Amino acid sequence: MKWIDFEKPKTVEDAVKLLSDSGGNARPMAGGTDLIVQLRVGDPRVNADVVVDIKSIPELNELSYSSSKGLTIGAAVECYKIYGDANVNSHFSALNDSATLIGGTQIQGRASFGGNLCNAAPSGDSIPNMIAHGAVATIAGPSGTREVPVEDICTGPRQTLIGDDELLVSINFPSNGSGFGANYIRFIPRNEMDIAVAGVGASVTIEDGKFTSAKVSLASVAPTPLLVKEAGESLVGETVSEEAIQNAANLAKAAAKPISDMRGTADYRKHLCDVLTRRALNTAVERAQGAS
Amino acid sequence: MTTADYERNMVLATDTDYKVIGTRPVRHDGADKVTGRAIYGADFDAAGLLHGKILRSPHAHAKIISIDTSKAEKLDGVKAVVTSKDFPQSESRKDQWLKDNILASDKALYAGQAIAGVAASNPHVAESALGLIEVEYEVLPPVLTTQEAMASNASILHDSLTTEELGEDTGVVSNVASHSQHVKGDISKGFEDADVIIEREYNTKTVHQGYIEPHNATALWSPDGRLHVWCSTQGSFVVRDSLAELLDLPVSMVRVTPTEIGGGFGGKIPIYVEPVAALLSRKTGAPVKIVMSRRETFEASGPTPGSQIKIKIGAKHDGTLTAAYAWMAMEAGAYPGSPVGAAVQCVFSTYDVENSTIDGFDVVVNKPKTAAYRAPGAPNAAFGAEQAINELAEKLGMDPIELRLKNVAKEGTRRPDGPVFGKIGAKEVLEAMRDHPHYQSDKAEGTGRGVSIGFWFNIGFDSACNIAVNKDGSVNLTEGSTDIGGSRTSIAMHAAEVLGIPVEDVRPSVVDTDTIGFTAVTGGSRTTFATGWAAYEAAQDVKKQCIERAAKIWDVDANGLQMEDGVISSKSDSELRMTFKELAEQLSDTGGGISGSASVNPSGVGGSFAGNIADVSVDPETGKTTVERFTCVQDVGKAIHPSYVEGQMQGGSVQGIGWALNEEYFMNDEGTMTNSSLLDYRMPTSLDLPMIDTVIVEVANPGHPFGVRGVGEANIVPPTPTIANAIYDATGKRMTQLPMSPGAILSVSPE
Amino acid sequence: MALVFIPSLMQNLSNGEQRVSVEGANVRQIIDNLDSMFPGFKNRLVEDGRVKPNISVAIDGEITPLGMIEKVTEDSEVHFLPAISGG
Amino acid sequence: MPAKTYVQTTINGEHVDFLCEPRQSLLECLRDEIGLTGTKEGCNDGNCGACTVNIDGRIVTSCLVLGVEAEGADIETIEGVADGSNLHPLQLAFLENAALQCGICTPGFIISSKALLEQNPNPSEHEIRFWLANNLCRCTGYDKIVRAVQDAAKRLQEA
Repeated sequence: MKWIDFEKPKTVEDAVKLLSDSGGNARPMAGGTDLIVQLRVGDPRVNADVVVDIKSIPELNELSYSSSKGLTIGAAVECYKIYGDANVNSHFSALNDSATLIGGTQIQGRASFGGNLCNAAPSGDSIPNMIAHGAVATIAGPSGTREVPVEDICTGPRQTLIGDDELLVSINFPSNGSGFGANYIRFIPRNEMDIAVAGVGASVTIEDGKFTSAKVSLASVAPTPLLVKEAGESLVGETVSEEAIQNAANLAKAAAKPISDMRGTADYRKHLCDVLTRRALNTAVERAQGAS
Repeated sequence: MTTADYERNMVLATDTDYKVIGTRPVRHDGADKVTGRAIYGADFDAAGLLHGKILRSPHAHAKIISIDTSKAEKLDGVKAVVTSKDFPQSESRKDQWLKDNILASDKALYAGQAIAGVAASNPHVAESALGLIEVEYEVLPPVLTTQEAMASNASILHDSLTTEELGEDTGVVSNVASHSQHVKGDISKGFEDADVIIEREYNTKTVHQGYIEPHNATALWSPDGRLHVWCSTQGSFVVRDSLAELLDLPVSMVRVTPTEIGGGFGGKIPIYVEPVAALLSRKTGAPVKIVMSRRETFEASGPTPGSQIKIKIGAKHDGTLTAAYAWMAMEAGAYPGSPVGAAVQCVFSTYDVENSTIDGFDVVVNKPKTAAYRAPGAPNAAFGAEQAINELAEKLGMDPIELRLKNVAKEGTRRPDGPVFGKIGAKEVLEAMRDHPHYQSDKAEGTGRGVSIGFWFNIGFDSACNIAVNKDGSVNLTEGSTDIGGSRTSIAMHAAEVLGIPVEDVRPSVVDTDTIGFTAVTGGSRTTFATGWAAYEAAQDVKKQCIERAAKIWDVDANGLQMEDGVISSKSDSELRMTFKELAEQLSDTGGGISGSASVNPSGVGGSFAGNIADVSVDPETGKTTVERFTCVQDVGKAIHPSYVEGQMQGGSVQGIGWALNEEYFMNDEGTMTNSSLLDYRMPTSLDLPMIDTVIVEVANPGHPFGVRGVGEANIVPPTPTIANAIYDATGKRMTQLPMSPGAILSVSPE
Repeated sequence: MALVFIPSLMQNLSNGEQRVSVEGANVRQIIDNLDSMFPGFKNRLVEDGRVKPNISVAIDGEITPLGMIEKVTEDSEVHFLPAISGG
Repeated sequence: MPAKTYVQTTINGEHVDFLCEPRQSLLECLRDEIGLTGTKEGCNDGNCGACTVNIDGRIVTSCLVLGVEAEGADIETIEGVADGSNLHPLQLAFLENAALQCGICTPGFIISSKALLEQNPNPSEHEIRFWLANNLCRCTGYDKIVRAVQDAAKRLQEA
C-alpha cells in the first residue's frame, strides 16, 4: 500500500476544510471496510493521499428519532448500532434487513450505511433499502449543507454526486404513517458473506386493502442502485393482490439492465429481479398489514 | 427416526482391545493453538528480517521479451531484485519447468506467474518497487480448457512438449502431455451384453484447496553457504530436496524447519516462494520473508484441475454391470502433471466389472500448474461415474445402494487397472449407509436424497521416528511429518500403546530436516499410517531395549521377560516385576539412556472407501440448493483418535459440498481469474451447512499393526455426485457440470 | 513363473500379448527377462537402473516401495502402473 | 519518508504504545510492531475472520482497521483470552471437542465466539452459525466448532 496521511477531525467544518484543501486527494473514512481494501489493492478509482477519519465528529455519529423529524442516521453509524437501536426496531425495522446483511458480524462492527452509500457499489445492500424508504442525505461542503434524495446520489459504479470537497453527514428517514411496511432482500449463493447477485428494496403503504404508495429499488442490476418508479407507481391505487405484485415485479425486471459476470449472468439477474421483487413486496405487505 | 434419536458420530469398531488407540485425548499442541502461541510460517521473525514481494504476470500466455529491474533496485529501502537469471543453469526440460513455475524465464504461461522478486526493509516498499519493474511481453492467445487445448488448431504452450504414453515418448508436439489407459476384458462385448446403457459427458471447473493460511517462507543463506528455510509446508524434506536441486546445492547444505502449518490439503506440497526468498537472501545476506496474499494464493499456487469426463456404463436387467468406459481429460495447468493418472485408477474401483476401458489425458492449459488436492482426480471422476450409477439404478428400478452392493468390489476382485484388491471395506461402507437411520428415514417434504461412494488408494512412503526415554518415565518423540490436523497426537498414541504408558507421557515434536530421518509429505492419507508405523517400530525398539536392560538388572535371560501395559515382568518369576517408570529412573546407572528409532517405507497400504447420504432442497425460483442433512461413512481401518478422524470426514465432506455447489475459478476470456478473493471464491461458511454426521467403519488393514488405512482423502470423493444425485431427486434435473450453482441449476431442464 | 500383466499402452512391445509368464525372483530379473523376450520394455520402465519415477510396480496387488529389488514368487502377479501420490 | 505516528492503546488489559505508519493495518501493527502474532492474516480484506480482535467490546477484522485508529482503544487479542495459565472455557471446549485441525483460524473463532457468549449466553445453533459466518474454517466443516461453542456456553452457565 502506498503512503497515506491520516487525519481525524472533530468537526464537520474541519473535515470539509481538510477535504477541500487536499485538492481531491483526500477521502473520508468511516468503517473503512471498503476504502482500506481499495487503497491496499491500488484501486485506480480511489487515489487518496489523505484518509480523513470522520468517526470523531458528533453529527456523523447521530442516531436519533422523533415522530416529527423521523430517523436520522449519521454517516459513520455502524450497522450493529442500527440493528441494536430501539427506535429503529420499533419504527424502521426493515432497515435491519440491510444492517444485518452487510458483511458478517465483524464487518457490521465497522461498516456504516453512509459508507455503503459513498462507496456507491451497484450492489450496496443498504442503498435500495434507503431509496425505498425515501431517505434524504445531508451533505456538507465549503459553501454549506445541501439535502439530496438518496436515489440521486449514485451516478455510476463507485461514483456519486458528492464532491471531493464534500462530506456526507447523515441520512434522514421520514416518519412513516400506519400501514407502512418495507423489506430488503438480496440473492446470494451462500447465506452470508457475499455480494448480491441481485437485490430488491421495497416499501408499501396500505390503507383499506389498497396501496397508497409504493417504491421498488434494485441492486446489482445496473451501474447504480436503481429506483424503478414505474414499479412502485403501478401499485398505487391497486388492491393488494398477487396480480398487482406480479405486475410490479414484471416492471422491475424490465427496468433491470444487468451485466454478466462471475456473480451471475444477465438473464439470471433479470429473472431474480422478478422473483425478489415479488418476495420483497410480499414481505413489505405482510409487515404493513401487521403494523396497521 | 429423527436426527435426535441416534448417535450422530458412530464408531463401528472391530477391535477394541487397546488402551490408548481409539481414545480421544487432548492434542499435545492444543494449548499453543488456542492461545495464539503456536508459530506458523508468517509468524516467524529473525533479526534484520527483510520482506520480499513478487511481481506476477498479468497475462495468461505471453512471451517475455525483456525485464528491466534497474528502477526498482534504485528505490530507497530496496535491497535486492531477482529474476529467473539468478537460478543456476538447468540440466533438463523438467528442471527448467520447475524453475519457470517459480520465476518465469522466456514465457509466462498463466496470469499470476512469478516474474521477479524484490526484497526491501518494509513490505510496503517492496510492493512499491514491483511497480517500477518494467517487463515487455508479447501477448499470445490463451488456452483455457482441455477442449481448447486438444483442438487441432490449438495454440501450443510448450514447443518442446510431446505426448508420453507410459514411459514412451510419442514424439507428437501437443498440449497433451500424456495419455494413460487401462483395459480389462472386452469392452465391446461388455456393452453387447448390456440390457441398459447410460452415457453422459461431465465437466468440472478448477477449484482451490482453500487453506486459510497463505503460502510463506523465510530464508537465510549464510555466508558459509548453508541455506536455512522456515516455512509452512506439508513436506519439509520435499522443500529441502527441491531447493537443493533447483539451487544446485548439496542436500546437506539445506536445512528446512517446518513451522506450524495453516492447512494444505495437498496444496502445500510444491514450493513457490521458498526459492525466491532463498535467492533474495543470497543477494542480501539477510533473512528474507515472503508471504503470499490471498490473491496470489489463488492465482499462483496449485489448484486442482477442471476436467472433461465421458462415462458409459452398461448392465443387465438384474443389475450386474457388464461394461464400464471412461474418457477423462484433465487440465494440468501450465506444466504437465494433472492427477488424471490417479483418476483413471479410481473411477470404477468400487465395482467388480468384467469389462472396462479407461483413457486419461494430461493436458496443459494457461492456468496455474495444478497441485495435489485431497484424493487428486478422484472427485472429478466420481462426479461422473457415481451419477451414472444412480441413473442406472433408476432405469433398472433398483435402490441405488443395492445396485452398488450387487456389484461391489471385495477382497480378490480384480481392479479395472489390473491388480487384485486385498482386504477392503467397500461393502461394509455401503451396508452401513443402507442401515443408517438417515437412509432409513423418510425424506422431509420437498427434499431430494442422494447417495454415492468413492475410493482413494492412500500411500505409504518413507517416515522416521525417534523416541528417547526420560528418567521420569516420560518419552520424547521426534518425527518429521508436519502436523496439519492433529497427527502428532495420533503418532504419539502409537508409541503410547506399544509402551503401555499414557499418551500424556509422550511428548511429540515435529522437527527440522537436520534432526530426523527422511520423511515424505503429510499427504496421501499416509501420516498416521506411515509415521505412526515408524513410531510403532521405534517404540518396539525402546521396548526391546527395556526388556534387555531389565534382564541385565535382574541378571536373567531376556527371553524370559515381557513388557505389557508399561510393566516389565518375568514370564516365570512373579517377583521380577518393574514398571517402565521404575526402569527409567535406573537407566543412567545401568548402562545409559535408552532411545529407539525407526525409518520405514511400508507396503501394506490400505485403500479407503467413503460414502455419503445427503438430503437437499432446491429453491425452484432461484435454483439455490440447501444441504438439509448430510452423513459421511468411511472405512478408516482403525481410528486411532476418533475425534480427529471424524474431523477429517467432516472437513472433506464440506470441501466437497463447496466444490459441488459454488466453488470455481471464474476465468475471463483473457485467462485472468476474476474471483480471486474469499468473497467471490465462495467456500462454505458456517451458515451454509448442517451438522455433518459420521460413521467410522473399521475394516482393519492387515498391512498395519493397528489396522490403520488413512482417512484424509477418500471423504472428498463422494460429495459432488451425492449432491448431484440429491438435486436430481429433488428437481428431476441431471447436473452434468460443476459447480451446481443456483444459476446453473435454473438453466437446466428436468429430464 | 510370475505372471506379468502388460499395460495396454505397452502391448505394442509384446505383440499384443496381455499377460506374459516371466522367470525371475525379483523385479529386476522380471524386467530383464521381459526385455529379452520383447525388447524395449526395459527402456520404457527403467531409468538409471531404477524403475522410472512416474511408474509404480505392484506385486500381488500391492504397490512395492522396493522397486527393482522387490521379491517376486512363482505365482506372483506383476503390474506396471502410473505412479500416484496424493494430497 | 514521513514520520511514523505514536499510538497509545490498551491491549489485553495492559497499556501498550507503538509507532506505526498510517498505512499499516492494526493487524500489521499487532503482528509486526507489537509481536502479538496470535492474530492471523488469511485474506487481508475482511472475508476470512482469522484476524478478528475485539475493540471496545465489538469484534472487528483487524486487517480493516488502521493501526492509527487504535489510539485510545481497548483491544483484546487471542493472547489475552486465557486467565494466566488457566484456559478460558472456550479454549478448553475447543480442545476437548477437537474443534481445530490446523489451528490457523482458531484464534479468530475464539475471539468471535467469546463476544457472542458475552452478549448471548445461550445461543441456538443457528445464532452461532450466523455470528460465526465471517470466520472461515476450511478443515473442520464447522461441526465441531459449533459444538465447542455450545459446550462452552454450557460450561460458562454452570460456572
